[in-house]
Amino acid sequence: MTQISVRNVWKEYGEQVVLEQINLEIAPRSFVALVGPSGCGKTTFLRMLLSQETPTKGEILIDGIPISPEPGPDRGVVFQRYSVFPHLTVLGNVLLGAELKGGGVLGRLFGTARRQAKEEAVKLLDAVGLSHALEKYPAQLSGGMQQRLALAQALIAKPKVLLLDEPFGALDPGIRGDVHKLMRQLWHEHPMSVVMVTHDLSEAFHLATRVIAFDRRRNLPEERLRYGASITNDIEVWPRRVAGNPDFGKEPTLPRRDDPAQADGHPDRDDPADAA
Amino acid sequence: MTQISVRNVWKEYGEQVVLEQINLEIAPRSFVALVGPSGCGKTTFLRMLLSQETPTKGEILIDGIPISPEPGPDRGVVFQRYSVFPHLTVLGNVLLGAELKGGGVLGRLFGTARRQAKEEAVKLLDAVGLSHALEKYPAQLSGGMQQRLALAQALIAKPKVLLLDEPFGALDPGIRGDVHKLMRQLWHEHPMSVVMVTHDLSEAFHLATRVIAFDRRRNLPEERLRYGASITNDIEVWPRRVAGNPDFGKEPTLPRRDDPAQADGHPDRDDPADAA
Amino acid sequence: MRLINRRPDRTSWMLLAALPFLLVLIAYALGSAVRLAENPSDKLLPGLTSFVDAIDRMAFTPDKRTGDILLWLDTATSLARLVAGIAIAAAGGLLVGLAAGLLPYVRATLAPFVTVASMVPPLAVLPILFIVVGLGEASKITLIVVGVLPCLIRDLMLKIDDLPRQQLIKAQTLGANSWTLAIRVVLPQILPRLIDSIRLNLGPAWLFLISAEAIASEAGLGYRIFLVRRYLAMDVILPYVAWITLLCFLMDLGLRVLQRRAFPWFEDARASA
Amino acid sequence: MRLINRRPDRTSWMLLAALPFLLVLIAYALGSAVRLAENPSDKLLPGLTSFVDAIDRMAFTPDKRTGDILLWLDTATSLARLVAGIAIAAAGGLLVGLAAGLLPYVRATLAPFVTVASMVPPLAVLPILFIVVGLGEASKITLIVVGVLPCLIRDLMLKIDDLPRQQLIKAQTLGANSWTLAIRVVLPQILPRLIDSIRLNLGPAWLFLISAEAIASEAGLGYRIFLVRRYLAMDVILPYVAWITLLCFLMDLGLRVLQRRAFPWFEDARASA
Amino acid sequence: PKKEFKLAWSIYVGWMPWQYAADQGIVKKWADKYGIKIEVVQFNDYVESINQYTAGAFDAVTVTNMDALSIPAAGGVDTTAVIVGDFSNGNDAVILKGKDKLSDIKGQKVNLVEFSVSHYLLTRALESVKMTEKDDVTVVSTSDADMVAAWSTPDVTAVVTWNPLVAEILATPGAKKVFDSSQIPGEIIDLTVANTDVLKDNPAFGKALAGIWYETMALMSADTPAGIAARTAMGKASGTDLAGYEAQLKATRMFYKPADALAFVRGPEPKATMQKVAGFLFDHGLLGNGAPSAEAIGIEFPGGVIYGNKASVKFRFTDAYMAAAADGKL
Ligand SMILES: Nc1ncnc2c1ncn2[C@@H]1O[C@H](COP(=O)(O)OP(=O)(O)OP(=O)(O)O)[C@@H](O)[C@H]1O
Ligand SMILES: Nc1ncnc2c1ncn2[C@@H]1O[C@H](COP(=O)(O)OP(=O)(O)OP(=O)(O)O)[C@@H](O)[C@H]1O
Ligand SMILES: [Mg+2]
Ligand SMILES: [Mg+2]
Repeated sequence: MTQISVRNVWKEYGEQVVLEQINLEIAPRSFVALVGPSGCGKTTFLRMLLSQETPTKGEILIDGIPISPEPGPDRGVVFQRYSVFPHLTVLGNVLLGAELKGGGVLGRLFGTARRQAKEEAVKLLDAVGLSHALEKYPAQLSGGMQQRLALAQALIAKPKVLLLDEPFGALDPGIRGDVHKLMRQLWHEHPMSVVMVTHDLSEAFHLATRVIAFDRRRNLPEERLRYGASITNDIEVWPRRVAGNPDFGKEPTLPRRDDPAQADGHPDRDDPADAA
Repeated sequence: MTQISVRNVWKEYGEQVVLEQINLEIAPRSFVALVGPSGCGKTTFLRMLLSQETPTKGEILIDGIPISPEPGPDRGVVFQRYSVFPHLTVLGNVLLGAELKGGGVLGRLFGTARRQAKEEAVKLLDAVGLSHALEKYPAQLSGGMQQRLALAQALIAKPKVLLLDEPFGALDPGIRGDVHKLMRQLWHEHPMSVVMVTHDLSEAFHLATRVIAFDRRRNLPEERLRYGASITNDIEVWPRRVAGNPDFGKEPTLPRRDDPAQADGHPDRDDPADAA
Repeated sequence: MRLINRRPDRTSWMLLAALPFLLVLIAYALGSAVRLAENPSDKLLPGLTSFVDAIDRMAFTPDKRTGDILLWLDTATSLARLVAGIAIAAAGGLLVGLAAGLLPYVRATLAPFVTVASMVPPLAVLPILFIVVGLGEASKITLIVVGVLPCLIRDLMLKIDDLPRQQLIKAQTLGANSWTLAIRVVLPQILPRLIDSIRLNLGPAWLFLISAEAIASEAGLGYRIFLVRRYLAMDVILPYVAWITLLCFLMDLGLRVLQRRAFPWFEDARASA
Repeated sequence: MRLINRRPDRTSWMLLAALPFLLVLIAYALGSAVRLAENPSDKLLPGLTSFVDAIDRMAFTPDKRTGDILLWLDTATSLARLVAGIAIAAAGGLLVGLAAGLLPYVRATLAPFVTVASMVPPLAVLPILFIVVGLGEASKITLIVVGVLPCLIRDLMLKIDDLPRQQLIKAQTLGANSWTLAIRVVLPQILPRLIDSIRLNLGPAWLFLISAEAIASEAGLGYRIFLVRRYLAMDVILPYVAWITLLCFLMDLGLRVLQRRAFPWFEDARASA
Repeated sequence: PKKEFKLAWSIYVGWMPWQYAADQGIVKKWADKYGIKIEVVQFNDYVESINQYTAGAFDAVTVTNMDALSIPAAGGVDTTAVIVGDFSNGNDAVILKGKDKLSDIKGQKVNLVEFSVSHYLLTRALESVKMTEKDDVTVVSTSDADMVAAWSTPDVTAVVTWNPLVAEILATPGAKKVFDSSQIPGEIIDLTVANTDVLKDNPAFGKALAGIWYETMALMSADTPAGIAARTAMGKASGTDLAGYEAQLKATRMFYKPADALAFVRGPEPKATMQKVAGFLFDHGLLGNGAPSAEAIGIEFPGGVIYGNKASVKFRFTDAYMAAAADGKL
């Protein structure tokens, strides 16, 4: 059930030590938020989980097996930008996952297989609130809609691990609230672990089961190259959130100061399609 | 002392009514925040104040005189992006205002005039916390630093009105906090009125003396084209903030949920220059 | 108001746009009148009637010897060569560009060679070309291909580099292998950009075609221009030049329309990038 | 691992990069050997010794008649023409492009004309060109200018359009008038982009130069190639072609270095845009 | 009056002396003598040199008799042949691949520079074996610069061209010369022509040209080291060497002495030739649009004989300057 083990991982770029001695066990069905100052190596760490980079030392295992040396469908990803394909419609973007998996040399499905995949895609798009925009292209969507699409697209491949690199950083605070709600719901519904990088502590505590902070322990200018960041905080969120148990993970009780101005009456306020 | 009067202004694009019947008196030294749902015409309104667009009906006066039909040095501006010049260093960007004003045909200053302008520019850059990066180019700065630079650049021209269009929307929440503080301080120190568009209600209340909300009063799909947005709320912020009286406008007492994770110990955490 | 903020209205716009064309026409008319006054059978800047004559002769009267209407024959011949050349170059450029843009091994092998090849002046190695492909249609088409292909490959390689790396990663996490990634993710995004590259290379393609036709040919727009140059028949050359310009313009327009129609997503995506 | 993720190491990379050049050399050597076996005085694909001879003759032995070393004379002549042509085109392109890109009135006047002009094949109107500017150096330089200038103007106009509108507004709020905005804000940002445009137009510029030299000239790389082409002296032509390719490559490299040195801010700014 | 004159010349065996004369200061010497300036400009492209002359950019040009009629004369530029330099005596040839009879040309594609003297030579050759261009061959226009390369390709089996290309082609295996200009002697004449009006106003220009020419002729025809040096230089400038250049000279009937040229131009050949040439040009539509007949353009010969339209004489052979040279009256 997708245990991720990070064992004594170091990452260096030439002279510069970016991460040092990272040891981490991520339990199945966790939702880990990764926070830390800019440049401390959060993205680098996520890239290693994705096999976009290899650790200089140490190893990363999923369920006890070293991860494959290249990205694969076991690990899904949503980046801050550029996660969806501009040449495919909303539906096409989500279908792509199914087509690449089952579509053979052409990477396309036909007939029944396609119909089935389409049904599934539409269901997912419905879940992320995009069922009314199936035939639109990403450039016609707002930023929030694009990130929701990217989520649906990643989920159709049924990854064991979903990696998110500041997925909501570019969104307006109001819209961000909507997407947070959605994100929590998806995590409850899909059997996966989530690792999310964020700059926003409140987001981290709002969503995750566990918040991990990276930072450099030695930070004098002359030591910057020689010492990388490592884990400085590892906080279990309380009250505990349990995957598949949305009751415990509900809205925080305090109203958030950065909630949208006119949240009600504009269910889709970031939706340029409506305005057109 | 820069009274802005907006008299019965309408703006239409072809068929579409964007803004209707905007009437507004902005007192000298105000800090007005403009909020409202996406697409309601906030940017359009700001553009009219800037003379980048002309009202379809109505007129805009500054101190009783209709505004000039094109942008000019009486009104400064900071956009969300692209406000600074990539080919000039930090110092060059701020000097530019002085050079364009006093530099004659060449748009350059020499000798004493230049030295004086430089002194002034350095002082301003010091105020926005960029004095250590005078010779860097904007592309070498983080987003937060670029916006601070844009502020300094706008201020050197001593505008009567400073217009801001979501100037901090692209910044990370942590960095945003720093820039808010700076913004308030600048407003206190410079004799100008500020009109700022934002999506973020908390930002609006955090900074402004007056928050104005735009929205469409009639919003049925079939009415969308025929009815534009107008002012739906006009709130005086309490406790009153008074320009030049920073005591009243201090930090809010509640800690903000979206404050930076490691605010202390990282005075310039968005500063890639330090990391290099 | 500052000059940069002053805009002409629709009427002024059209008048202004027509102005330089008018000036050129007037300059020509004056020059022509002066020369014709001196020598009524001057050939360099013929008068209007000569043009009408020549156009009538080339475009509407069948040739005495062959029965062909020369302008149409030339146009059809040249266009066939041009289209064939560009089509082959585009197909080849797409194939090689895609392979070299995506596969590091192919790129290592081809990138330096293509860079060098794109700088060889193709006209200078014509003799070798003749030996390899003969003197017939093939040689003209090949010259276009040789001249345009390396530029297309280079262009496409750069354009594949410009695709956000994240897309390639994302596609792999969705289960793409190298091949499906190429055909489902990269190819469809590169096609509209290929059209841009082709548009840029239309000018050079015409140049190569005209040069090739000047060297050995029996018909074609370039052939006719160089043939009648032998008796300084500017009354034929200038309408031919205008005609080539028009064709070039129409092809460019056609490609633009094709790009908009076939890739409706592209314009928005480019604007929002 | 997927092919797209497999990268050659440094050694393989160099071997692979050398491969196509080697293949071309081998193909040439084979072809040459076969032809020379059939006809020892074959001129099309000469053997190595012929090249050495020819290079020695052209590049190291002073001409008896004039005392010049032909290759250097040709190179100096051609480069002077090319540089003059490109410099004039660049200056003109900058001037007109800047005016047309910034001032709506100028744009309305020039944009359609420049678009049409950029599609006229300049080779076809050579005779008129020669009459207008005479036959001296001016004609070769003019052909380059005529061929390259419209493209440069179009390019620069588009590139000025690509500058964020906000910058122009911002500059006006800082007190710029049309002129200071042009020289302090737009010009410095357009210069590095001009270098890109020039690099793109180097190939066509060489083509025009070679064509012009083929028609009327007494020295120059294109002249020499056309002079000896009648004798099919590939032993001279091929080294000349290689030399031109090298020059072209070096100019391209030089422009790239110039861009990096003179506009240190540009690379970063482009990457972050 | 005009003091500065321009002569355009292009690279061909019979015109190389112009370059040499310019390099050696002979041009300047004679120009100074007549108090004028003469600029000698080299063209790589023969047709362009004639076009420039026709357009008025030059006062004189080196040209063949046929092109003088079809380009400047047909373009309304009254042109006078100041110097008759030589005629082609084998320099132009019909060459077949693997066949050695002219009649084998039937049905073949023939590569040549269309509308040039090669084209004329082909017509004359075909006449000699009772064939016609229209029925028996297909002409493929091929640029002279690439003729040798074209010949090396398998699909080119017949070419008509001139030297040095002929020599190059004949040096390849399988090339057979089946007809050459020595079989129509005196029909392809290489001239230095000048604008008639310019000459009329400035006879000194014509005299200077003749003076330059015959001094150079004397120099290059001599069997002295100076003569060899001259021929070597001319060979080099035309892209070959002394041997190559002398081989080309052998196929050229040079009129080294003005008297030889006079004898030729005063004889009956020019008139007969021009009649044939005009016919050829008319057949191919090269005498200008709407020329009613081959006689649309008048051609004047020494002694005032005129062929064709007397009202529109545009091409003149004159003996005046060569006679002056022969008589030492320059
Ligand atoms: N490919 C690379 N080559 C060299 N150095 C790199 C590379 N990628 C990242 N780095 C360096 O590694 C360090 C960590 O970068 P990383 O992007 O992981 O930080 P981050 O925590 O994600 O920062 P941010 O919050 O700004 O996204 C930085 O100092 C960066 O300069
Ligand atoms: N140049 C234009 N031409 C036509 N319509 C325009 C133009 N500029 C803006 N609009 C329309 O005017 C409306 C208001 O746009 P505006 O950019 O002012 O909204 P906004 O309130 O700033 O939105 P956001 O919060 O997304 O920035 C939108 O419906 C937009 O489509
Ligand atoms: Mg990061
Ligand atoms: Mg806006």
